[in-house]
Amino acid sequence: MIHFFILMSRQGKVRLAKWYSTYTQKERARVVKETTPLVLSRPLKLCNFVDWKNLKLVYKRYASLYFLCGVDSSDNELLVLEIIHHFVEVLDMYFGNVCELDLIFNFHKAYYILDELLIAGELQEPSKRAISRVIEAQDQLVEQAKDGSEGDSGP
Amino acid sequence: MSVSAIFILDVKGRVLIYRDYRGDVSTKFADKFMSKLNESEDSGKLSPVLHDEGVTYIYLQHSNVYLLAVTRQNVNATAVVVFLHRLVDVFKHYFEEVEEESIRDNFVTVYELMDEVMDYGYPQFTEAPILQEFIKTDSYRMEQAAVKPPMAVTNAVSWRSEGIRHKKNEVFLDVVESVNLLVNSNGNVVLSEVTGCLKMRTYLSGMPECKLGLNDKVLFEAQGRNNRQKAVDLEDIKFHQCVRLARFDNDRTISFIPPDGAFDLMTYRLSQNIKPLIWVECLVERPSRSRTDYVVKARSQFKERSVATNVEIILPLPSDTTAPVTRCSQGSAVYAPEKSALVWQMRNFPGGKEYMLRCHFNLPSVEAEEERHSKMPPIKVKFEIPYFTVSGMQVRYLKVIEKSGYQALPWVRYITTAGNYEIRMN
Amino acid sequence: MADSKYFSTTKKGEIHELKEELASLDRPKKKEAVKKVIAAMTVGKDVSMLFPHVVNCMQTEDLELKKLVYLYLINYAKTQPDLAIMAVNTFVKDSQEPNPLIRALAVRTMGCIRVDKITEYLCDPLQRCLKDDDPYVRKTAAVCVAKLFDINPELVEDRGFLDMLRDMLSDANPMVVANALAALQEIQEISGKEVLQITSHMLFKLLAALNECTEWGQVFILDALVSYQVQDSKDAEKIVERVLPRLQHVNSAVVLSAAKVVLRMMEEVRSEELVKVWSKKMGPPLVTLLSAEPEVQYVALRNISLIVQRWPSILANEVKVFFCKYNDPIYVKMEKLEIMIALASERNIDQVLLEFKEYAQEVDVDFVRKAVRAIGRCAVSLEKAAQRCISVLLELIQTKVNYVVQEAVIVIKDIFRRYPNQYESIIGQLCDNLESLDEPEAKASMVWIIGEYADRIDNADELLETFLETFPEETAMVQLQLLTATVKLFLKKPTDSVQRMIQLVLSAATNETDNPDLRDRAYVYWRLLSTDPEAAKDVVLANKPVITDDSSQLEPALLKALMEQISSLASVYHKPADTFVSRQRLAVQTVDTLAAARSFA
Amino acid sequence: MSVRLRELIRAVRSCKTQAEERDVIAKESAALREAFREQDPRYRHRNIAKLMYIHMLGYPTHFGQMETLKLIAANGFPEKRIGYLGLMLLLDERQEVLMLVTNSLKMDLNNDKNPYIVGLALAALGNICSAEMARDLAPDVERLLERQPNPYIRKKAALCAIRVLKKNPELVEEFADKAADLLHDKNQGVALSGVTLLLAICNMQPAMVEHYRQQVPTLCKMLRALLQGGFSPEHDVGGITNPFLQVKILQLLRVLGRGNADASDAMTDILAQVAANVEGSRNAGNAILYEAVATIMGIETIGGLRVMAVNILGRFLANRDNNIRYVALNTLAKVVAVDTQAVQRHRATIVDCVKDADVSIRRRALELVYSLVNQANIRNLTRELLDYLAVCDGEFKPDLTAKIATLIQRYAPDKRWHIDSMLQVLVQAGAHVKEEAVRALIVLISNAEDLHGYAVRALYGAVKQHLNTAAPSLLVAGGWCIGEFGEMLPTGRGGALLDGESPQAVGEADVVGLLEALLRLPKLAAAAREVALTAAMKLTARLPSQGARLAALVERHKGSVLLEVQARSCEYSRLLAGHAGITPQLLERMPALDEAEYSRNLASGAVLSPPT
Repeated sequence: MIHFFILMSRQGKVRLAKWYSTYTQKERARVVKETTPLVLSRPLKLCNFVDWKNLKLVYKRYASLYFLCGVDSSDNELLVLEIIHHFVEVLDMYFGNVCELDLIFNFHKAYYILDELLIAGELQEPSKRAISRVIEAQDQLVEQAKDGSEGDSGP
Repeated sequence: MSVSAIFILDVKGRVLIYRDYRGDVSTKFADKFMSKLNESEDSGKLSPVLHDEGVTYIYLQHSNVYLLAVTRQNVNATAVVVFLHRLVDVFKHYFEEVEEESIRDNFVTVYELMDEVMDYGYPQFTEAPILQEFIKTDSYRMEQAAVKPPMAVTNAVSWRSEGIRHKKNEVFLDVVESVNLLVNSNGNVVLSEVTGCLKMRTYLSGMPECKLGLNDKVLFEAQGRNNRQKAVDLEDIKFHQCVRLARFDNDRTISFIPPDGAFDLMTYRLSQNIKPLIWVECLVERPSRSRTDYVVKARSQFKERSVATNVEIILPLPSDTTAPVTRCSQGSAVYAPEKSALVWQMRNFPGGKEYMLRCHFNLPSVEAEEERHSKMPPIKVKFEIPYFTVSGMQVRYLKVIEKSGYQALPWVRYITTAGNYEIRMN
Repeated sequence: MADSKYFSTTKKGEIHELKEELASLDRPKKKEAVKKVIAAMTVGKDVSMLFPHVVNCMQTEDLELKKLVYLYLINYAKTQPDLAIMAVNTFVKDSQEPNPLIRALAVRTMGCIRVDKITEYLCDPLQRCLKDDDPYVRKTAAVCVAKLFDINPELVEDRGFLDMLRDMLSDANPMVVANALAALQEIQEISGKEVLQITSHMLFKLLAALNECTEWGQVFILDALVSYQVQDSKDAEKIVERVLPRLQHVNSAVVLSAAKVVLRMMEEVRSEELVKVWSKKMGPPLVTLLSAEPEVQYVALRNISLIVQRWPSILANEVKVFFCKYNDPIYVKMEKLEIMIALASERNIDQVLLEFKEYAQEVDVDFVRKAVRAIGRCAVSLEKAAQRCISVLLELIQTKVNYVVQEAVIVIKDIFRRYPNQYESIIGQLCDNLESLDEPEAKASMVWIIGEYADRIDNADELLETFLETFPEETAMVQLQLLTATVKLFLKKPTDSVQRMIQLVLSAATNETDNPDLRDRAYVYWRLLSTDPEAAKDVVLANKPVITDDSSQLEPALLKALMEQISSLASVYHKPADTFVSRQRLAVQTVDTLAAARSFA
Repeated sequence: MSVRLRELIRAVRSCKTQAEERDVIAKESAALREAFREQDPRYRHRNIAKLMYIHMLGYPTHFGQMETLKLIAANGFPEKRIGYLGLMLLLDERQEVLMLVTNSLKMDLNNDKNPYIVGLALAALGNICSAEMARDLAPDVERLLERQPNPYIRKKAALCAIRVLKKNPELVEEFADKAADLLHDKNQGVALSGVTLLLAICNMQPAMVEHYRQQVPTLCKMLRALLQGGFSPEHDVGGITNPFLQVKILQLLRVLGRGNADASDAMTDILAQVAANVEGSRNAGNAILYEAVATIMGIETIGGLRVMAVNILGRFLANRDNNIRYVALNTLAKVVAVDTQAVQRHRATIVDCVKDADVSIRRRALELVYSLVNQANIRNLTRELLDYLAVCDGEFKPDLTAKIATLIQRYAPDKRWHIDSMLQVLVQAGAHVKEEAVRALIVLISNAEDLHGYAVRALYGAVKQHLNTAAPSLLVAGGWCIGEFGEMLPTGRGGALLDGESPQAVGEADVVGLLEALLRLPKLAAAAREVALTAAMKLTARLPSQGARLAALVERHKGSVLLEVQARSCEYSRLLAGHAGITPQLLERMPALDEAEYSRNLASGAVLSPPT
């Protein structure tokens, strides 16, 4: 199972962090602080796995962004890489040529997508298109509600 | 004996610039430094000097960069720490802000400077104005850099170059005294201390010889002029390197050839007990779990003809304070969430007055995670009282003698400010 | 997976472009290219493949460009020793340039390139530069001798560079003197040979240079003066007279090094009067160090902690300046606390206690713990204040903050041992807090208290039994105390149930543990109890001498050694230098001679 | 007055330092608290978004928790969407406030108009619910799993059930059959969630494995369909259909096949198909192969299938891609218990990997080397590992040191070698040696009567040589031996030198001198000081000529602030002064620990009778 999913920039700034196991605020900060340098300092050619405490970090770099999962040490590391890539492809479909700035200013959207991808730290949907469809449908619902009412409801 | 390398790192510990003076500590130690730093922080053993596997790390943080010196030897630690601070001063002189961006933008100059300020790990020369005569930043590259190192680099007078000319020869002298005060929560003064600084700005031509006279008690006693004039007993004096220390030690004469421009000529300290200039009391009441009331009294305890200006009384509040409401009899009070405090400002606070402030605020119903109930920080006070020194320090004369014989009159100002002025809360 | 398309912004062919630009005839363009190379080097990219191209830019009038190329050379010469040889000619030529900046730059840089062939070529230019007319070049050359010594010590001695360095101690220029001195000191340290012996003649010159040279030079000279063997106390007086004014210097390093010399000389003079005068002069400058930057304060505080151990009178009246400010960094606070304990006296203890109590309510857990411990240590060292310290500790126990209670128990155990039969009335209050003890040291302390006062605590056996339940899982520290406490209980109250307890403990501590030390202790008790129970009483229940708080005191020999190294890392760590220095001799790259010959051809 | 989210993000991004950022956030947080107090619903939406951003940066947001609950309780989908997101980010199961949302969740789970609202509630429940909430809402989840026609909701309910069951394992039975039904779902998302749920149930309650064995044919059928499924663009990953589901099925098969020959038999064919046909040129294919190997090695398979798996591993090990090498090593580490041969075959490669540039690979390889060691190769491998210990990164040292110590203990060919090697470890990495290892060494020495002289000489030499830099572990081991066997140290006593041992000139006074020097060390660890004191005491009986000096050494600590040190010093001094007659017999050679009996005692916790 995936215990946490962190997306960060090469400078170590967190762009998204999702916790599927219970961590206190302090522990979360600690996890980020400890894992970030481990991953960021690894040269490109090394493998994408790092042992960390009783978990395993599986990470992948896409240009300026690092996607990082803390998984059970018995999990299939290669499959976790595949899940990360799955997420990236959905992001790319949604934003159209996704870039870091998209994620910075629309971090909540990235979370919505992630919630269609994972629940309880497990993958729920193997089809990218299925995810895109439901995200779009939900965006539509929000748009409709906005049109229907006056107030400022967009964040 | 000496430093192996100097690193400039960003906040995450990545190397921005690295100058290797000895070759026995490689860049990978920057990573080790960072993990050692984190480890020490977690175990509560953080200090500016760390040791790990044979390597000592001496560092300081400035803005968003770390300056780090590494060594494998038994170096003079004070010299290294002071050197790092000097390096910051040099960079400041060159780039104004010392931060990741300015270091990156000026990396060529930074390298050049690092080559000059230290050789084989020995501090060499850290006088920024003189360095600037032969190491220029990009914007000044157009001017032809000096072909020779300025005389000052190796001279006894290493802080001033020859041939300086000013149309108008002037000296400004500010006597700035700051009051450090610590008052306990029971209202007792625990510590009161004055530190003074003579700040000079000199615009003088040539190689002027200056002599400064103060109402120094030791000097007066030596001259047998007891009681004729109010004298000050200076507990410890530190001089800018331009002052001839041996001469001072000999006959208490303060003589020097000043640098050009602004510098601190001397600092001094007195620890005699002084009545707190501004007294603050804060009464705290909690009528309900989520509501708190403050009643604050501030009183000025100096002579009525003096006036404190720019007074700021900083009253700590819990970090999750919601919507404080205040009323005060003088000045204005604003909630400053970034300081977790209420800042009560008064432009003028004449001597012998008392003012009041009342404040009430709420706390959220959900308590912060891991919030431990600990004491509030102390109340801090800031103020300035112009034309006044607590110690009674006076400049009796400042003589300027230059071989061209010009006249230069000094302009002297006095001011007292609050230094570290803490009043503990109950 | 074609990942590059996501979030991508990379460019290619950078290196090739750089090569072309480096070869450009257009000077600004060339310079820009070298800058780009250095920039790449700075961010950690490997640009060593550009070595020949960069070195080709070396022969230039442009000082800035030259500096950049030199910088590149220092960085990559060790990976490309064969190619570094290409630079030798330019080095030698530059060392004869009319511009002293370039001469110095050449000799400074050559010393940093650890390639054997280059070293050989370095000697002649170095010899010239040591005699250069320009002091800037000479001071640079002086340091270069130390560099060369690290690469090839024989060469330095063969070429007479050591003598030249020694001669430089009489140089007219103070900066040259200071650098020569620093170089000689370093050579002395690494070679272990006595290459620098300060004679009284030399001493005079150094003292003269002290007034003239830069602040850093002053530090070198003062540090060297410490090793000077004074002839008599007149000698010492003379030195102190010249050094005392340095205490007024704005640079904290100068102040501490000066203090070191004065403190050293205080050991040499016999006149108590003089020691008193000097002590008085030293106090204020040391106090003023606390107005410096926090990092300087930290180093100063570590040193002051040594100084107050050796010369308590210097700062005896200054405890207030060591009170913690709210915003002091934690490392400064911790050190201040240590000095407050050292300076606490019956005269100032009330104020000091109020401070400790204040600190014991702050946020930082480690600081709070240390503050509680400080109260206990003061109680132990100041008899008249013990009662007051205990009241404060009891107040703090009332807060029920877990770690405060544990620390309090630990120090109260020490207070009992310091003042037997005086404060035991508070045992009851301690026993109310047993549940909150979960740290070994606190547990061990409580167990000791139960054992030691078994006859005064009605239910001592029950209390001990609760602790014994977890015997196998406890740390050695707690096990040892449980063992002794049970023996004491047995000797004092040999009831049936206690008899069973002692059997249990002795057996557990011999057969159910592999801790040899615990087993030793248990066997000795066991044998003692079975051989001569009366002797056992005499041995185990005997009154013990009162303790002395020596936890912050250093061994006199170590203290003496550290006092001579004030301001150094040793005095910051409070450890002898050989426990942390790790000098590494670096490899000197050898050049493939054939390749070298080719490049010269 | 209230800035937009975008503006806040910009403001934060333009901060140069942490301090600046903190100020911006503090001001914004204060403004948000003010806004929440005013109860204006207009900006609630935006405010929660800002709150989430602030939370992501690591600042406290507890003051806004009630506000998210209000959004969830609102009627509109937009409010709920952001409200649930806020709930999941800002709260976790420990907060009491979370309980307040139970009612809203229940209503939303039962919303039959908007499936997305049900989805939001399921996600929230599945990601952060507490045990209590899970119990309250389990019936609703169960109902969705069973009767919900919409696959979008069914798959979410299945995964949500994992968390519900983890928090309340006693509910497993109720979910068991409904979970199995999911395997027959046509929707691959539902099937994936179903297999995942089954796996989770099996892991939580091993008893359920038996119950689910009947699903093996179904699972094999699913896997076959995926393998032969032809092109299915919806679930294609680089030419492979739904690798996610394939891997999960393989995992479940492993659990079901483990220790059961029939079930294993039933899956042999399909496993062979996977091993033979899945293409390993891309990550997705390798992920499947990797899982298949683990399954083949984890169940009751016949030789032929295992050969296929071992071959795949061989291919993996030879791969240039570090990820693949990593998983190969990882698999070997799991396999080594069942098939040492398969691992021994790759020994050279594995030992090479210990020096790989990549710490992850090094660590895996080390695990393996560890399991490869036997009596035959212990000398070589220990030497290699010790060499490596000298140069490896600090973070690696504790782990490596512990491993070496264990290996030495387990496979030492003889006792002298054991002592020598442990001593080397103590000297080289004493700071990382655990207390247990030191104790075990002493037990070994005290049981090896013929080596007492040798051991004490070796330790004496090491302590003397490394006195200033020695770690407490070396000082404790050395101090103890010097005390117990010190009479054998003076030159000429303690038996003949062993082969290759260099003689040292030691007199009785030197032995005491070393103890004195040891006790003078600044900041000496308390444990080492205590052992040294007992050593000094023992030596009064063993080196009687040094009695006075030793007594003085013991006496010196009578005022020590260290509890145990003072106790020892006082007791020992009293013994020497007042009971010199009985003292030697108290200090006789300590009975060596009978290791067999000791482990029996540990196991039984029995209490023995006193010794004679």
